Amino acid sequence: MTVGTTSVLVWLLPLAAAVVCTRLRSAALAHGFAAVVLAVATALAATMAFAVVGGTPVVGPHLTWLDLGSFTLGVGTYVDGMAAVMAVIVCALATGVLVFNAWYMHDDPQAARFPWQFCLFASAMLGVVLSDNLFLSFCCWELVGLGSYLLIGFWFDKPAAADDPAYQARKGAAARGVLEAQLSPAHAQLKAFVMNRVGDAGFLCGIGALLALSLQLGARGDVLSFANLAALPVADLAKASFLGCSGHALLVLAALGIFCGAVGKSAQFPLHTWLPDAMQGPTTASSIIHAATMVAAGVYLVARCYPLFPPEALAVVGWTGGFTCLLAATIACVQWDLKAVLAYSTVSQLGLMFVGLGAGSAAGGKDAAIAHLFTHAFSKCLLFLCAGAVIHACAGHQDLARLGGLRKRMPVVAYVSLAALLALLGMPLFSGFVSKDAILQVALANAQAAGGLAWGPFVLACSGSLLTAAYMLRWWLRIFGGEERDHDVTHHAHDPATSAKAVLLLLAPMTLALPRTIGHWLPLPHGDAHTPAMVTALALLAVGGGFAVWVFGLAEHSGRDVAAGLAKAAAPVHAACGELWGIDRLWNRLFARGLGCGVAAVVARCDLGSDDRLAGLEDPARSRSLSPSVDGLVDGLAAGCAQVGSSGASLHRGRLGVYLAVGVGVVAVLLLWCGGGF
Amino acid sequence: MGPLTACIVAPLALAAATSVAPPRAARWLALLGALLTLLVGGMAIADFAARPGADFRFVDSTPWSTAFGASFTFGVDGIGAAMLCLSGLITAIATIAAWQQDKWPRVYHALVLVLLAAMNGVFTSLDLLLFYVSWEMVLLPMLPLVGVFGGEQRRYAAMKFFVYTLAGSVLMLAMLIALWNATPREGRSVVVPHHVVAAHADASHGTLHGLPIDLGHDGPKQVHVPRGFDLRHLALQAEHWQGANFLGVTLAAFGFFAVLLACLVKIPAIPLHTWLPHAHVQAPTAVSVLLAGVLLKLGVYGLYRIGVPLFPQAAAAWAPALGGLGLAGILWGAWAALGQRDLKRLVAYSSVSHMGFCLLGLFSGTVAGATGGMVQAFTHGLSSGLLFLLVGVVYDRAHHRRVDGFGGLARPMPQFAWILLLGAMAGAGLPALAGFPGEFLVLGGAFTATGSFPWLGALATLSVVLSAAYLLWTLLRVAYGPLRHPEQAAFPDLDGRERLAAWPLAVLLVVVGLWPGPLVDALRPACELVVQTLQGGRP
Amino acid sequence: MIAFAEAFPLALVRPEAALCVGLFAILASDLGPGADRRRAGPWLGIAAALVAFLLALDAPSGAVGTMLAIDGPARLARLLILPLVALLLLAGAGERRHGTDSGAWSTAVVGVGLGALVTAASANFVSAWLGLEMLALAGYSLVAFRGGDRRAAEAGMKFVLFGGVVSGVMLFGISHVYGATGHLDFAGIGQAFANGAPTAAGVGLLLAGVGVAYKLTLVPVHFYAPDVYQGSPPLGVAVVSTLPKIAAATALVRFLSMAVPAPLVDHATLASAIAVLAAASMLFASFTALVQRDAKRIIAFSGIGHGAAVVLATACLPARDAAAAAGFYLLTYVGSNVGALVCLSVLERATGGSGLQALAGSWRRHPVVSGLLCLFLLSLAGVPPLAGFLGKWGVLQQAFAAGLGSATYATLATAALLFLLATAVSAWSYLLVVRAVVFAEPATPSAAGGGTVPFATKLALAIAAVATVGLGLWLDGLAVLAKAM
Amino acid sequence: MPELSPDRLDGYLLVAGVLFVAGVLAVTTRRSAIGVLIGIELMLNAAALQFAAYGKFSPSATDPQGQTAAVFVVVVAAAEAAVALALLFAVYRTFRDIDLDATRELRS
Repeated sequence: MTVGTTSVLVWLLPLAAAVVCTRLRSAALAHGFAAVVLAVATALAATMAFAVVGGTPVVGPHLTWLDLGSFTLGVGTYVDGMAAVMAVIVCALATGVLVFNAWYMHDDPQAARFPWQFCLFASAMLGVVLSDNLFLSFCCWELVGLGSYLLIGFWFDKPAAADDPAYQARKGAAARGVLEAQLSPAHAQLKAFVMNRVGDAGFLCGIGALLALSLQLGARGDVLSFANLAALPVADLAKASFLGCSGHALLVLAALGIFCGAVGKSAQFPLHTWLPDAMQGPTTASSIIHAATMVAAGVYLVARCYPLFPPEALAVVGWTGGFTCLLAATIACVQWDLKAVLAYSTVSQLGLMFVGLGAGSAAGGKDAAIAHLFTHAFSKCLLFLCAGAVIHACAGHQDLARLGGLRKRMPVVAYVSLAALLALLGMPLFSGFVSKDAILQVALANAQAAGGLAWGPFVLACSGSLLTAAYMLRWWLRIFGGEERDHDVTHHAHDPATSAKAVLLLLAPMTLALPRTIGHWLPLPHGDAHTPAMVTALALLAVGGGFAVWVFGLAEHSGRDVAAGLAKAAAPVHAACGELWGIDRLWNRLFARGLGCGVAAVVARCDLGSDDRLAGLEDPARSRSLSPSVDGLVDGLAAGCAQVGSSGASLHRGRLGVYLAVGVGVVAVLLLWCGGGF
Repeated sequence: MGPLTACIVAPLALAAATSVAPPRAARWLALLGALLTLLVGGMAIADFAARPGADFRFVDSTPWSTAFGASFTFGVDGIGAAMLCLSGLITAIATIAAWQQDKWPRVYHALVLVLLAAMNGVFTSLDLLLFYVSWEMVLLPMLPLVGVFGGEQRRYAAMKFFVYTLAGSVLMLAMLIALWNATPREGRSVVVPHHVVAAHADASHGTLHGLPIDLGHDGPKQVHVPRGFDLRHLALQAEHWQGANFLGVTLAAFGFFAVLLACLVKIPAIPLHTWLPHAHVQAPTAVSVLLAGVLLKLGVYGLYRIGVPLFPQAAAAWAPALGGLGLAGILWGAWAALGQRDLKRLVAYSSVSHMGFCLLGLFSGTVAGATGGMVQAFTHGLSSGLLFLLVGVVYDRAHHRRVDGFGGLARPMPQFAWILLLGAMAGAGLPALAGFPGEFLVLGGAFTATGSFPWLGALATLSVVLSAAYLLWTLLRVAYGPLRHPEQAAFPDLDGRERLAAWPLAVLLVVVGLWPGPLVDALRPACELVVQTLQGGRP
Repeated sequence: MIAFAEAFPLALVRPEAALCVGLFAILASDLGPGADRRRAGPWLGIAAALVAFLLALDAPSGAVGTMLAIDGPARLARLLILPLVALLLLAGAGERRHGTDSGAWSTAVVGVGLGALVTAASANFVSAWLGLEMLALAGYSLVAFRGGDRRAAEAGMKFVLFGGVVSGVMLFGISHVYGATGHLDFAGIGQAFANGAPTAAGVGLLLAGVGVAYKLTLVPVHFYAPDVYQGSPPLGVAVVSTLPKIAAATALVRFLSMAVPAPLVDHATLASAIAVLAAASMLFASFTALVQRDAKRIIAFSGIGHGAAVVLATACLPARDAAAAAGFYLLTYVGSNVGALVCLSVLERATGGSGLQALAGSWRRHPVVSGLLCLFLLSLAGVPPLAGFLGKWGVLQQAFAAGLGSATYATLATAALLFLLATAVSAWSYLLVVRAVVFAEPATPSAAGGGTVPFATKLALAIAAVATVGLGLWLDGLAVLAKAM
Repeated sequence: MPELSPDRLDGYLLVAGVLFVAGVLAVTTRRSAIGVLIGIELMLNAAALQFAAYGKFSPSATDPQGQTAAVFVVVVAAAEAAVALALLFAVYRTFRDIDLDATRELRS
């Protein structure tokens, strides 16, 4: 079987599994079937990876989907090392998560629905990964959105947090900054989809720019294929124009458009607020969303389109990533919801990847970012699975203030999650060390090379990394370290069932930077900045980690609440972080209520008028008030006609004398007028 | 009698037959008429997909008036085939949706059949007078379908719909007559543009649109066009309309304005759209399905078939403004939909928004845009038809349509919720569903067009945000979350009839979304010709 | 006798004679005792009208002195008038309640028909005026036919007084024309104009035109129509709103084609003036109809608009086929208008009035008749493919052909555009009736069942309906009429 | 002021004109239906007079068209007056009034 065929199979097998699973009523059967198919896909992806990694990329089959004469839109696959490895990761993690989910949802009556939505999601992501053109990427990109929509809304009938007594009882002390009235799976899925769509609008403009650019430069056929885009005659750029930009600026515009899509999918500021809400879905769904699909898509897409990104666009990418990295990290530091910490951690790590991407290809930014994407995928997937296990074990409690000491009750989960966490922090010997180091290295190299503002992303990334070490250790220590805090919450806890444990244990080694593991499969950047970057990374880890161990481990062990003291000392900052810097509220007010509902209400009112008017349309007794609206104007026109008619009718009041007088009078006037003419 | 003539005659004959049929049998007659249309339309579209071409096929002519040169000439190109197919399909669905019509079933189904005949007449006639007659004839059955069978404010809605659309199209009558008057009695010789020769000339018979033409030489090809109303012949004389005078303006400018006005009202484009929410809200479910599914397409079709081919210069001159109007409709409609609290009105405004794409696409003057506009017209018929059906489903159960009067229906009515999700996603333009190809092609067309169109396209991308917002927010409020009205726990899920109406549309949404190739292949050559004509009109 | 036959070529006026015979037969049958015999009246009239129609089918052309001209328009008018008389009689034949099946009613209807025939064939102001008076006198009695009915009496009084005044004005004008030209016959007047005639003749013509305008209900001498129609029985309205229009229009066509006052006023100005008057009437009628609350008043304003449309067609004279367009317009108008009024007659009997409130929900009583009424009204509104559309088509076609051809006639094209505007506006007023009749619910829910519809009425409705639907696609009808002239 | 004499047309026309104007004034100002009827008769008679006068003085008229027309006018005026009076009587019977301002049930 050729690599091309394999790639198609890898992409479509999960889709087929999704279709089949919709017809399966039994949850166990569906999970089993889907897991087997995904495992097969993993194996196929692995063969593919062995074939292409280190070798030449393979162009798979390509079909023309639509032929528009001057250009075509196609469907096809393209497998290079990045795609193959990503496909393996997606399939492998998906298999693992699905097996884990079989246990996780063993008592959920809706569980049979999970596998097909999950497979659809995975398949869509594989489409993004393996696509050979930007159009197909966009399509699958959107389907990824659909998958996330379905999975986040898995428990679509759960009430909003504000109306949910169970949530209110469990939420703990510090669930602040969250809009509880809109915190439910149903709201979260909507928010995720619509915010992604904001990015997609930009993405479409980016595609449009590239389309216009290609056609104006004389390209024909499947102009949106990556091969064609890479081969655009950049020298002729000045001939093309789009949205008033031409030449280089046009390329920047196109790149920024694509990046806009990535900002949405990868939850970068300012479109990051959907991701924490997406925690409303099943934890297993979060696990795959945060690891290998959805959020990874953004980073992957930018990497895929990397040749198109000029330095100006990369600077925006880097700065956005750096800012998001720090912003999310500050928020993660003070979250009390165990999943929220992980969510903001993801946002922060994604920011880090964008910092890497922003460093530019000269510094090896793409390789660094992709490496971190891969390593992060495993660690974050494991962390979420562990979080799921904890939540499951503690009857839905996820308040860091009430958990504690669980390492004794659920050792497997505790140590697997510790491994994943250390990988995330970039501890030497763990995979994250390699990738995070690479990112800091390229950022530093870029900063050194470009100077000035290019230092920004590096500094921000360093600050974010510093905080990462602190808040992730805080997370682990609060859950697994120390002593039991709330007996009611934790006394039932135990490790999950064998199958789930097996998943955790099988995935855990992937977080290590051992020979032949994923961290060594990638072409990592090498350069002069390697050593300073490594030193910086280790220093950051030591300071951040040390701080956390001191505050949440040692100090707490000795009964001192250093954390509270610090919080009081830095009260304004602490409060702002706790309130998510007010961004959720502001966006809600500005976009959902203002630009969305507010403008909509005005438009609707301007269009049809007030409710009162609408209620009285057919009631002659109710005066059709001339409500200033488009429809009111139409009725006003009609009323004006009727007014003209009324004045005409006022001559017809039944008086014969008037009739005769008017008639004779008009005839007389005509007579005089015409008589003059004769 | 050819198949296309049968598509007009058969529904009329069946409508007459309802008067002698038993009341319960009328619906079968309506279904029969619709399926016949669907069959012919499907056949035609398959033919065009198999052998792409911009020529008119299945041409079929019966003399009407020798004095005026009018005839009952029917024929379809890819555009007509697609629309005919849509007309049959949606009418069949609407008939199934109204299967239990218990108020005057015979009258109701007879009216639907007359409506079907009129719609088919618009989509297939190649004679401008016949086109106009069919165009106006659509109003006749619609008046009672809304006014008699509709809801609370049906009288207001029906009258407004009727007079608004009638007023919109009166000028078209003047245009028709002026065109006829501007042709010499003995006809005239015209030079045929090359792309028209390429698309339409019949080399084996040496004819073009039924007129003898000498294809033997390399020079400019000439035909002698008789006086009459044959659309194809009128289009050949576009230069002359540009030269003729109509009360101080060129005949082309007046003619285009007349067609434009009629079509903009029908489409409907803002600010001429306000009849639509009333008509939709008051019409019975099945009529709403027909209205959104087919009737709105009449306007789009009119621009493709009459407006641009007959008056390319005027169309080209107006194109940027009309593209802007399309954009304005897209955004205004989307925002208005977001602000609605009545489900039907919401879907109605979504139609306003979606139909804006057709305008934007056509006037972008690109093949992708024009094809996309037509694809959008077709697929919007499917998705909005489905959404109206589903609104009807909840209305039948709850007897109201307030968005805030529902909540959590996915629990008692899972199948309803899934199909609603499908319809909403299709409406939101999700790839792999039917709403996507049209929107993408229109945007692609706008992006690659000249002038201000890329800006219009860029702004139109906002609709992907807004459409997701208003459709999925509606879904959230209706289907998701906890059950907000306990009595709705007992709502039954879709019954057999409702499934029969909804599933074909749902399946088609997926099929067309995944595989729009045949549709696009059938549409593209015809749209390409329209675009060439439009571009030929540019100074 | 022979001398009389020479002077008066009976062969030319056989249809008129046949109708005359019918008139006398009705009168004679009415003399006999017994109620049943009286019912023979309508059928005698129908028979006479049909015989006359058969005679008119292949009638020769010619002239009866300077008085009557049996030319194309006249023969066409016969073909319209005679079946119409039969249809009107048929519609009344089944209806006992208001005595429309009586000999008296039939006499009056046939009398109107006869007057219409005379007017339509008149080539002389005296015969034209006599024909119009004949129409009028019979018409007065039809309008006030419901004895003891306040409204009918008021309608009759307004009709007769208004008609009298118009008659006076017209005669005064005719006398001036006569004085100025020395002729009363159109040909002679035309000759005199060609030789140059004093201004007084123009003034006289204008005054004489008032009489024609009155019959065509042109603004500003339309005032009687709404009140008269509202008060009279619908079948009476059916008579006085159709036959006089045909007659007056035909006379107008003949006059304009025989005697254009060329030196006084050039043709373009005359045509423009007529077109302006017509457009003013249409607009006035369409707007004023919007606020009417009585179906018959709406029919009246509709009639004003339609009469104006016919006048607009005559403004296009002597263009080819303009007269045929006017004729076809009248044909379609007459079919739909009579149909609508017969429906209203049935509904009025069931509901007790023609006010929109009284008519509300009458579909519950007479669903089919209500539906047909809507059909007729939509035809009057000119919606294709119903008959009214083609009528409009012909007139517009003439007006645009004349108006777009040369700049001096541009007013005609503008008037045609205004005609379209008026059409759109007037659609609403027709819908007011439609709304009341088929959209609304009855004021009193119990009122169901409106009694049976007599067979003769059903037959009349069927004929009108067939004409309304069937004529709508008969595009060649215009050419056929043009040829028939 | 033209010289009035039986041999001159002007005098007849003047009388006819005065009669006509009087008639017009009567029909437009009288509130009583009878008054209007009288006005109509005045107008008709003005016309008849004018016909006869023109008939007599018209130089070209060899046949007595004008006079004939005048006779017709008289006859028809009588017929019309008869019908009008009958209708006025009908109105009086139902309304007990023939004031035109009172008899206006028919109106917009």
